[in-house]
Amino acid sequence: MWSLSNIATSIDQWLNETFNPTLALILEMLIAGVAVIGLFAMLGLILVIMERKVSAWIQIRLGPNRVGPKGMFQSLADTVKLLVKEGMTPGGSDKLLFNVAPFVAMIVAMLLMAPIAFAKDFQLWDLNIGVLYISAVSSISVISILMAGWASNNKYSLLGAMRSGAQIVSYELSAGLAVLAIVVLTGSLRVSDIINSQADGWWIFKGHIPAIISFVIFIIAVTAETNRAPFDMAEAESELTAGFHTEYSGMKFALFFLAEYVNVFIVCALGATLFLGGWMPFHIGTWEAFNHVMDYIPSSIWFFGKTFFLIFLIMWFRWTFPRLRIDQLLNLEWKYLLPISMFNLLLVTLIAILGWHF
Amino acid sequence: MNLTLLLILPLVFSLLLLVVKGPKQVRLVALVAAVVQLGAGLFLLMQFLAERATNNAAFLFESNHTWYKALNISYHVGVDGISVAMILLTAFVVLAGVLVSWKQETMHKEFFFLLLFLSLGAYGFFISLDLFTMFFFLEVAVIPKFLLIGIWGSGKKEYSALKLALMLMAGSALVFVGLSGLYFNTSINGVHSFDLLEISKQNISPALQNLFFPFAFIGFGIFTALFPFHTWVPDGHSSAPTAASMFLAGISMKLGGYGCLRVATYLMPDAAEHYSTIIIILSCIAILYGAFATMMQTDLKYINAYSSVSHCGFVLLGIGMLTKTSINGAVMQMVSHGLMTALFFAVIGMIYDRTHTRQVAQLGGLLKVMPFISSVFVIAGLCSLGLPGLSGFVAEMTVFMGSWERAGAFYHTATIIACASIVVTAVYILRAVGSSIMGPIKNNEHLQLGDAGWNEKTAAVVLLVGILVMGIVPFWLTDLINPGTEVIIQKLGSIK
Amino acid sequence: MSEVPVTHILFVSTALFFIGMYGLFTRRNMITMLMAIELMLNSVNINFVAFNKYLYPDKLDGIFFTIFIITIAAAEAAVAIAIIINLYRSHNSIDVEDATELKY
Amino acid sequence: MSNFFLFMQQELLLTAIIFILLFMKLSTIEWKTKNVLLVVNILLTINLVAGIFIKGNGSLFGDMFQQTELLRLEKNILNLGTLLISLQSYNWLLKHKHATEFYLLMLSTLLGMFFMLSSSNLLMFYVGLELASIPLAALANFDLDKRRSSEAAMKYIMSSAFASGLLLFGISMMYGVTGTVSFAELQTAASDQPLFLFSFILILAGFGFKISAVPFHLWTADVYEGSPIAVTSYLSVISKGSMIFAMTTVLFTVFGQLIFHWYNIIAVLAVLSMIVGNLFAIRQQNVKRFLAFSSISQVGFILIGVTGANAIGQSSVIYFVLIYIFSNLAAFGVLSLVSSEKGKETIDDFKGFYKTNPLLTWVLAIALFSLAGIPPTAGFFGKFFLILAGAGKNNYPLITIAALNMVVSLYYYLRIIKAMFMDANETPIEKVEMTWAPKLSMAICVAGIVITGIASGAYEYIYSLVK
Amino acid sequence: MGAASLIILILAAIAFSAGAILIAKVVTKATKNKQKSEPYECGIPTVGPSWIQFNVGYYLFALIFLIFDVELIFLYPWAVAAKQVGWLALIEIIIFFFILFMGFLYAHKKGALKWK
Repeated sequence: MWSLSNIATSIDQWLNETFNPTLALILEMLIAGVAVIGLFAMLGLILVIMERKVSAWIQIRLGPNRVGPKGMFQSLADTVKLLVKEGMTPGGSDKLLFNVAPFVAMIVAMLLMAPIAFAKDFQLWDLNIGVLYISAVSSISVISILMAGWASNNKYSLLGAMRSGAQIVSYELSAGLAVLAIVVLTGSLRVSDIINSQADGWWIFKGHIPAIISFVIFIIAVTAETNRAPFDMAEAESELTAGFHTEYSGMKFALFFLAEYVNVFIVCALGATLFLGGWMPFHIGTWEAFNHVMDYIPSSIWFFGKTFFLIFLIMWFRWTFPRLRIDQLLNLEWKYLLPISMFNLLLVTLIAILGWHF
Repeated sequence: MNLTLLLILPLVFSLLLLVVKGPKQVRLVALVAAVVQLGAGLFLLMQFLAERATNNAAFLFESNHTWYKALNISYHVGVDGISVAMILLTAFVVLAGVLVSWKQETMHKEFFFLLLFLSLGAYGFFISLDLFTMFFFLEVAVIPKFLLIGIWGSGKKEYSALKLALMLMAGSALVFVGLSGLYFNTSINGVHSFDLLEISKQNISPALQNLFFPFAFIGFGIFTALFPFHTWVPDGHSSAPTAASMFLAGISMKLGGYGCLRVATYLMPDAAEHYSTIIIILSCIAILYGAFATMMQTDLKYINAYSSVSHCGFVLLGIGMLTKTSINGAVMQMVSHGLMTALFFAVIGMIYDRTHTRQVAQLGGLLKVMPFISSVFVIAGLCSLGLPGLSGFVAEMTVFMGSWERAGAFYHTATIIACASIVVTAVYILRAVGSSIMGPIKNNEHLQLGDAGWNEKTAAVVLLVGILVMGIVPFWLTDLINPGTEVIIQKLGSIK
Repeated sequence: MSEVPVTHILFVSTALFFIGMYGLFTRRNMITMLMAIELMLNSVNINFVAFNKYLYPDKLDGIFFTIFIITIAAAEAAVAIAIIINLYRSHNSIDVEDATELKY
Repeated sequence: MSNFFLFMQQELLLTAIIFILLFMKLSTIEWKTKNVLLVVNILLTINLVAGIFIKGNGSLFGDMFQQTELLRLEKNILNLGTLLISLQSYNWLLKHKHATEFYLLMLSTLLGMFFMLSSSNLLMFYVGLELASIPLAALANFDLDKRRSSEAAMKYIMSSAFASGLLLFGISMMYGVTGTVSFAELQTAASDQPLFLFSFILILAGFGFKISAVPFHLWTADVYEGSPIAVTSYLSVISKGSMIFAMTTVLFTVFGQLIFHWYNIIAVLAVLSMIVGNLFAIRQQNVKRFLAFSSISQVGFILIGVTGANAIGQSSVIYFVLIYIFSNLAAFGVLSLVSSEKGKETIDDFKGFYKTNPLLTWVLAIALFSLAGIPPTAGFFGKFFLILAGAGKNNYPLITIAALNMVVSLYYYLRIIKAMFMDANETPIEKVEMTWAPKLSMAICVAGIVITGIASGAYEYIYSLVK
Repeated sequence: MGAASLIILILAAIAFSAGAILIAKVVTKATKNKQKSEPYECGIPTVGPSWIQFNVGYYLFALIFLIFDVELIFLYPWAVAAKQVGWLALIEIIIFFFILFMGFLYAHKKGALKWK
């Protein structure tokens, strides 16, 4: 049986045997960096093509079908296109902020990778406040959007940025409260603890109705947080052209685009970790045989499977629901989601204290 | 007799004033208050004399109630002869003041209220034996003066009022520092005390005395026009309405003299001895300066005001000389000057009410127009220059005699200088009296003016009685105050 | 990896504090001034966390303090920005030099 | 549990009032301002009375919160002051749209002050302090459409934030040195270590800002002038009073052993505050501004009492704050009436005030006399005891300066008296119509001024508690 | 790997973005003209400055967000300890939410949540 953690350990061993410790560490770091960059690029490519294919599937059409088999290399071609496009800075813009904004977006997206457990024992940094870390760092992403919108010297951009700011910060609350529900149940903020607590069942099953409510709220909130339809006010093309990145082109645009998709991946990974047990295989109570079979599936497959399921869900939303107006959007959050999630948190607490969960 | 009565009476009447309506009732209440106060004063005198015959304590009618226990502050009152004399003086002046301002038209209620309140402060000051209480009443008496001068005064009244209030407050601020020095350097079983009697039993080290004596003495000295802090006197007196001037010169300045004697000298005898040279020099300057400055004046009120500086100089001289007779003289001078200057101001007020001028140059021949006022004016003047048979002579003579008793060339010189001022006094008094009373009438409008009304006559008579009694039978007063000064002298002597 | 010594952290926090103070006194834009104040508060946060971690690892006072400072700083900023907005409406400027209705 | 309700009675009652008000605001019924004010005043009275009669002392929450008889008294004093301010601002609030909000904010700050006073832990102290000062900035901006109001609020929040920055930096250093933020442990941990002293000085500076002692006073006048008058009085009396209470607690109990270090600092602050406050007060034309500077100089006097650093000093300080509440609120009461009814605030406007409003003039005059320390008003006793407490350390230059400063302060108080009684004015302020509430409040204030001094009970009571 | 991973991630992000942009710069040919640098507003000429005042509603939402977000700070430690503390935790959080919710309702009543 192979697993990602075994590979990592063996690489580590080999490096430490071959080189002196300092050099080994540096090389390890390099490898980690390259791996993350690779993951990033891969995710971008995959998610873009996935989105296009999913949308095509939902709309019963073919989608991209020219480049490569069934158009599978379409996003690669798009990348090349973006690479050769001129990345210009509009006149009258705030040059520094304008150019820094994509970097910030990328850094945030990248930093969020740190506590995600991709597979069993395969995690960059299992810090003791993992969940808090994710909510904290993810809220920085709004800064990059505001920077971009503000620096562009374009009314569309500014409006888009403001809307997206309002939206992101609003939905962050319900997302946070939904996350907290799980934290209450587990009693720990450490990602590995949360995953381990789901060894005998995922929280979405163990936590009764409140956990399901939390899950639904979480999915809605993260959809909004990542500026995806039906909450894509920030870049509503029919209203604001392309929102905060109207003025971006070429590679800078691509970076935003990439960061956004990676964010989608990360929030889904978080959702999978919190509610669906992360890399934990699907177990059912006393069905020993079934559980055993499930254990044979590698943990990374479990993790990516759950994550991509959630991503699919979110993409599904996009092509199902019409876009909300900004007032509807804020109403939804402030008048429904927030009070509900606050109340739900109380319910979860009650359940946790009474020990009603399994 | 319960001394608190002296506080309750003015308080009750002043509160009554706030209730009654109409000028007539207000006047009546004020008059009744003043008369009752005088009655109480005289009653106190008789009681005191009776008690004195059997009781040898330094202070009689003592009553002591703890006020602020935490700080060992008590409401401690008691009187000796000096206090009784001062209380009587106050009663006389207040009665005269009420009578003189009978025709007060604007804001009569407030006027009499403040006047009574002022007397409350004065009584309280004279009877208290607790330094805190004393200080309390000292300050109580400041603000009514400010208001009286500022509201009902004339001339540059606001300026004078402000100057007066601030200088007096500065004085009391210094007094306060002195008092707190005394407070923290007395210790009875580890407890500090403000009690005059307690502190007097303590031996405060000369160094500390020398430190705090100037504060207390200058502080009280400002009240009694100690040179060079006398500048509020002319302005304040001349701007004040008649009754306020009378009170100011007659009583308020005596607060200072009394304080200098009772607090500074009595409690810090070493320092009094130590600083006596300076006090004597300053008071001689005040006497001469006051006298010469008076000669320059053309305004009757200013004449009296500056002459007050001069006369109060005698008080301080008497205190500074530190002999029994001189201190007796100082007290007598306080009483005498109180009565005499009040009378003077009353008369000036009467003249001003009629002629609307106080300039000597514009007056003349008033004797023909208003004989009563003029004759009282003459008597007051004569008293001021020390004519035998009137109070001024007795008082000043006692001071000189007392001063002469102090052996030493310096003290004799000082005494002579002080005596010399009498000549100057005679010059300005006679000049003022002469040119305003005698001679031809300079302004024909004055011919239509009337003489004093019943109230003014009564006021003058009240004060005149005091002056004459003191001038003719001074030993009554001497007997009264003698035991009081005796105590002070003993304390001084024990140090020497 | 070796730990960062506490003095280094203190150096940073103190520098931050005085930078904040300097900013508060020299800047004339109210938002900037507010940010300077936040800088000061954050330096305090750093202090607390550092002391807590290095000197008193068995206590939690410093961490608690930090949380409360963050909250209160947020409340303060909220009120301050509301006031600045109101000021902007009446003065059309957020420069303190323009807010000179009140003078000695 | 019953302890919890008993010990925290004052805080809980206040919270309850806040929530009642909030419910009134949230309910579907539109309450008339008049009724709201009536209800609030009744509630505040209940609060005051309950605070006086209910007793129960001890500590809660792992020694975070303590309640003693003295703290109860201090809180009752603040309650009383708040009630008085509430009554005084009746006329103003009747015209104002947001009366409920005014109370919500004001009572929140009061709650903050209570927690600050009751804290026995720097964390709790800080939280209380901020709860007491942040809503005040909003209050300062309560006249939303007035330019100066928002300017005042801006200045207040900036300086307040800066002050808490200093305070916090000090606290963090102190935490670094001693490893504790609890008062009891700090008391034993207090030392002469330079870093500790440095942090202590920073904390003092933070205090200095909050009580607006010179040289930390620069915000005071502007804020006082710009804020609505009810807020100004609240700032100058309640807010400052509570800070002074807290300061005495902290200095005397926690840092009591460091007296040799803080004595000189406080003395210098006192002298500077008195002198600068007085000198600036002399120049002022606006009465609010004038009272601001006069309050700075009053702080100087209070600090002299603080230098006394003994039971007498502390009780004098508390006693003075009580008196200061009466006197300043009487002055502000008249001022707020005149300002809200006639919109006049300068000293010149008050010329000839006596002709038209004799009663108000007397109230203002008595208040000013009390502020100036003239007997028989209570202010005399207050100042006397403060300075006497300071004199206990035998620092006679200090008390001489203080005594002479009283004279200077008398000068400018008399300026207003002079304007009211003596100066002629063609267009004096017309007769001010009063409703019951301001009348009541002023009556209480005047009674307080007259009685508190002569009757020694208040002081004795405070002293017995302090001891 | 611990905290060092953060540095790696940041460096990786910067390297990745900078690399991409640099490659693009090398590959592409930049031309300059005036119209190109104008703000893109669908071809319509721009009117007025772009840095305009925007709806104060955004601020109100930001304000309420701030309150709730800060509240979350307190909730995290609470959430971790909730199970151990037991009923008291529930009571505390009910009080906490009650206060918070009152403020929220107030904002609602004041119309702060209405988008104008």
